[in-house]
Amino acid sequence: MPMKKFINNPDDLTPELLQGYCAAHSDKVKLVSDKIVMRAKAKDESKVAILTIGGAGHEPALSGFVGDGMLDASVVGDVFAAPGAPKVIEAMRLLKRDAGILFVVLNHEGDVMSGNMALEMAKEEGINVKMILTHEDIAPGADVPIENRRGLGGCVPLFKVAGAAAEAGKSLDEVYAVAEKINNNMATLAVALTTATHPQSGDAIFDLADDEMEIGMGQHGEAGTGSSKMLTADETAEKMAKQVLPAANCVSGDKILLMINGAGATTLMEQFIVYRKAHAYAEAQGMKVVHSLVGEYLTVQEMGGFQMFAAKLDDELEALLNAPSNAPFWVTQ
Amino acid sequence: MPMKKFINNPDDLTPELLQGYCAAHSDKVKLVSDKIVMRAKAKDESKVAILTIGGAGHEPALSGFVGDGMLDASVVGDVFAAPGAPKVIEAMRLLKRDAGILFVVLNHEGDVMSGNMALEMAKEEGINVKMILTHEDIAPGADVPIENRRGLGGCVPLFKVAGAAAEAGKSLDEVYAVAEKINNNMATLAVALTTATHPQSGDAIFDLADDEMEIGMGQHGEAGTGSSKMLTADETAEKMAKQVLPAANCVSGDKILLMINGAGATTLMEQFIVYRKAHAYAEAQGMKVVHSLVGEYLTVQEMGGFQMFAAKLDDELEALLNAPSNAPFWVTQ
Amino acid sequence: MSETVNYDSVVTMLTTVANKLKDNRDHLSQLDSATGDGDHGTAIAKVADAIVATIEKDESKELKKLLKDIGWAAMSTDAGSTSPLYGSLFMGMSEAVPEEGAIDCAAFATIMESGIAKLRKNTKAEVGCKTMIDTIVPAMAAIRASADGGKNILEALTDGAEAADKGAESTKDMLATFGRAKNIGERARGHIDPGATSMAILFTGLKEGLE
Amino acid sequence: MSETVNYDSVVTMLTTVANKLKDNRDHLSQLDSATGDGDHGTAIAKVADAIVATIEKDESKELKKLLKDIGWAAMSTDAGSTSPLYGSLFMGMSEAVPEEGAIDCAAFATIMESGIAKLRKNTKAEVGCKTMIDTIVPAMAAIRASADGGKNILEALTDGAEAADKGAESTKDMLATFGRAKNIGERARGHIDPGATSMAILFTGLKEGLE
Ligand SMILES: Nc1ncnc2c1ncn2[C@@H]1O[C@H](COP(=O)(O)OP(=O)(O)O)[C@@H](O)[C@H]1O
Ligand SMILES: Nc1ncnc2c1ncn2[C@@H]1O[C@H](COP(=O)(O)OP(=O)(O)O)[C@@H](O)[C@H]1O
Ligand SMILES: [Mg+2]
Ligand SMILES: [Mg+2]
Ligand SMILES: [Mg+2]
Ligand SMILES: [Mg+2]
Repeated sequence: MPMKKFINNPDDLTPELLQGYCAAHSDKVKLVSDKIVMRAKAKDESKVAILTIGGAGHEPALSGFVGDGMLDASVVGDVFAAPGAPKVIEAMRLLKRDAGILFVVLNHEGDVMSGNMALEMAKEEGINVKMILTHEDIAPGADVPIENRRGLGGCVPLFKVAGAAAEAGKSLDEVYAVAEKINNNMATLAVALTTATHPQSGDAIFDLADDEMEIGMGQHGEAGTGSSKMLTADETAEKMAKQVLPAANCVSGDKILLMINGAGATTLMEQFIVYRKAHAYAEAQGMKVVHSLVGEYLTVQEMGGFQMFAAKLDDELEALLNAPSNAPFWVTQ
Repeated sequence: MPMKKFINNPDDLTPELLQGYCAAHSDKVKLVSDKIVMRAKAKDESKVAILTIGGAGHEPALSGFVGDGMLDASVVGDVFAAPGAPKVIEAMRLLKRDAGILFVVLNHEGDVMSGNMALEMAKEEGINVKMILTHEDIAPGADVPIENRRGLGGCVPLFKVAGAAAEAGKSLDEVYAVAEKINNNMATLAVALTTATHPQSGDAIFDLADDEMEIGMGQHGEAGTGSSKMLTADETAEKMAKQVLPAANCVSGDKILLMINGAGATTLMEQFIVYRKAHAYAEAQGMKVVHSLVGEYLTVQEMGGFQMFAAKLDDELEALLNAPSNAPFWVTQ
Repeated sequence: MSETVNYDSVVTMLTTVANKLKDNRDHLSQLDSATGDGDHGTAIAKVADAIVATIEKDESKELKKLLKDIGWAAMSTDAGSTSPLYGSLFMGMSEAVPEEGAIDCAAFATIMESGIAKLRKNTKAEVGCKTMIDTIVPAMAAIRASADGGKNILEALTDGAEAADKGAESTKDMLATFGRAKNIGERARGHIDPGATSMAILFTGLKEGLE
Repeated sequence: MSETVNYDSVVTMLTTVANKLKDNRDHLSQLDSATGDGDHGTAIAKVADAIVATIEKDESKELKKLLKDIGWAAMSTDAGSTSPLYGSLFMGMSEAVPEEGAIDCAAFATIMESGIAKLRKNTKAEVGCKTMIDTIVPAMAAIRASADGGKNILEALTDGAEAADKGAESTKDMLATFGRAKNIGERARGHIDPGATSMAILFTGLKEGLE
């Protein structure tokens, strides 16, 4: 039985994806050395570069956010797999500049290992790189050590904030500081409803009973905090918002960013229905939602589910989120 | 067994969706009289207004394209159902202006009937409206009478072109002419792989065997030209491009728009893999792809599949596609 | 007692129609699943609810206004092709309600004809296209013939309902050239058209409401 | 004949390792399905292919360069945690290959220790964390003890492979604190760790390749 996906040879998924993506957006991005997606027109070398790495299979993340005002490059691994350190150091060499490179890594062990090895090589070669790790998943609890909290969709607004600060000519330390500010005040919780097919193996990436959902599901089907009976959209939204908002340090009077990130098969209709309740809940707590993101930013193939993300903002972060950007999947005028 | 969707009462889907959408994008859109999505800040009355109508369930279409540079308003029906004429005439009254209204209707019988009745009432009330019908589906054959060809995702680039022309201060006749130009030089073909659940009834909207696909599938699960064994991404892309490009009058030397519109569950990864081949095929025919759209524009819930769309462009259409817009789901700097 | 109808008897007739339509909700959706998108029952139930709600809140007690309001409410139900078709039927009926005087069988036939004419402004479908037109046209012909032949309203509606049933049944072997069923070509054969069926229920309901 | 190893014998050992790893592809992915994301077999097969391809295209015939190239190729496979872990194992081994002279059992143990040290720079995992460390640490201890006790390389690897198997088996009852299996808490118990298993296969392969 063929897989119910539009694919060719499963081994060619990532190169074909990247070729298609860079052909569709050739005015904005180009493919370098097979697995590095870079801006078609490089940013001025006097400005800090922003680099990220991560496996394919989560489109539009991560390469969808390469572009003016956001990332300078992303290094892409195979489906759900970190890219190897050799490609990462290659990208660092391409971006090498006195202003330095902010290197954003999502906390998944493969990425962290490749990232650390590349970082070590970069240091030896005298490349000025500073690494920042995102780890905003609160599924294991908001208080567990950072190493045990995965990086989920929160990297996307972080790219935006860091990218805008770099574009504004800030120094590496300043860009790092602003990225750390949102990094320390953000939280994500995921929920899964239906599974997805791994596009290489053809296998379901997890199982879930017909009447169950799982809050805390990881990005590759890693089980979460346990499955439960399905709830309505409003119940789900409220249950998750109750955990996400305090974990992001959002309290009454705060300006916040609220994001519903569709996992794949969950419709935009459902996402907006969930958003409606989460928004109402946050406003009822006295928070002011000044920035909203609803749609597919970091997906898990055609999984049914979503990630709810919140960040506490201040004037600086709010302005950076609203600054112009021209990445294929995040355009701001 | 609950439906595997994040919903509340199935009867409330459309109002909750619209409330969530307008809350998330309150800087851009607002909800008027329950079912009319309008720009938050109205366009200058000296300019032609662009109005469309259509059922919910296809998000981000159609309301996702209300915003500066695109639509002035959309009137939303219930899931997969045309809005009634009373709401349509209400929207026309709200947009009434000497410059006139371009009224874009996708060729589906319910929409056409409501549209025609509203148009008749508008004429009686002295509202200056000109209707344009999109009908670019080539599933029944490229040569069948217009009445038998459905309007699919091609409305989206048409909104963009018409919206940009209106923004530029063109007259109603001029805006209509430019919209007709793309309307007469565009074609869409859809393919379905997996079904979707109707979010109100909970039923699958069609059946398809485990190893089959259906080219020509309609937007509400109306069967197409017949199912066939599954093909690879490249085979599917080439087979469809071979039909779509000539039907859009695209020949060697032409500048073209090429769009892969994901139906719902088909991943962006797959869409880019399909795009890669369609792009290569068009370029091999001597065409120049000057504008690409890949992603979810007009969906059918979580259906697996996509629409391939092409349009023959000239300098005027190309410039209008690139003109600034700020609709939530089509931002151009 | 069926020589004329007035506001009250039409209300009873329409209430009967609404109830019968709602009883057939699932059946109509099933028919639509075979050839269309499976929602005709939902659409028809919304129209039925609109009829009942409009009757309940009508304070005018004027038949002309009631029918117009039902038409507007039916059109507002956002229920695909059904809303404009059923909506214009009632709005067209309203237009022919005489300002004064009793409604006898001839006047009743004229009201129905006016409604059908307005409905048909929405579509170029003719008899044989596998739509509700296949029900409406023979049913109306039977009513008009009965009226011309001096029968009373109940007798005319009895003839009309019988012709309507036959008309609906006749769609079974047709290919569709209008409505969603046209998209499936030969596969439409063997299935009765849902809209033709709901219209037959309407004629039977009018009759039963008068009995 | 197992008193020393050279370029050719290491090539045979590594080829045996690669073949054994590929033979276990599906088994390793199944183990990973129970506690992780089901791709360890795929990852390991890529590493095995990298070993074979690097050996085939090596023209230097120098062991130091070969091991470094294998490490770099393994790291380039983009296969999750496996690429950096296996990649640094080989790169670390390369670093301890002596510029001159034969590799006896003590030198071989030092090479292995250097690889393991580099691998362990990637992770804070210790014995008991339900990872490949549970295989590596006892296997290395056995090899070093055998070398110190005057055994030859084959004997040392035989002891090492035996300890590796026990180490892999020991992960069965553990809770995971590193790797994806940590996300599933108690549900990880009862399943052997896939990385611990592939490492045990590596030690057995080294031994069998030398036999
Ligand atoms: N163009 C048309 N002319 C006449 N009747 C039509 C037409 N389109 C649809 N119908 C009738 O409407 C019925 C379908 O109604 P419904 O399912 O509510 O609408 P939709 O097709 O929008 O889902 C069809 O069975 C047919 O009788
Ligand atoms: N942090 C770590 N420290 C030690 N070993 C690890 C670590 N993370 C993963 N492993 C090992 O790698 C194995 C999983 O490899 P693989 O499935 O290829 O990687 P991934 O988890 O990225 O899919 C685990 O079984 C474990 O033995
Ligand atoms: Mg229908
Ligand atoms: Mg319908
Ligand atoms: Mg794994
Ligand atoms: Mg993996």
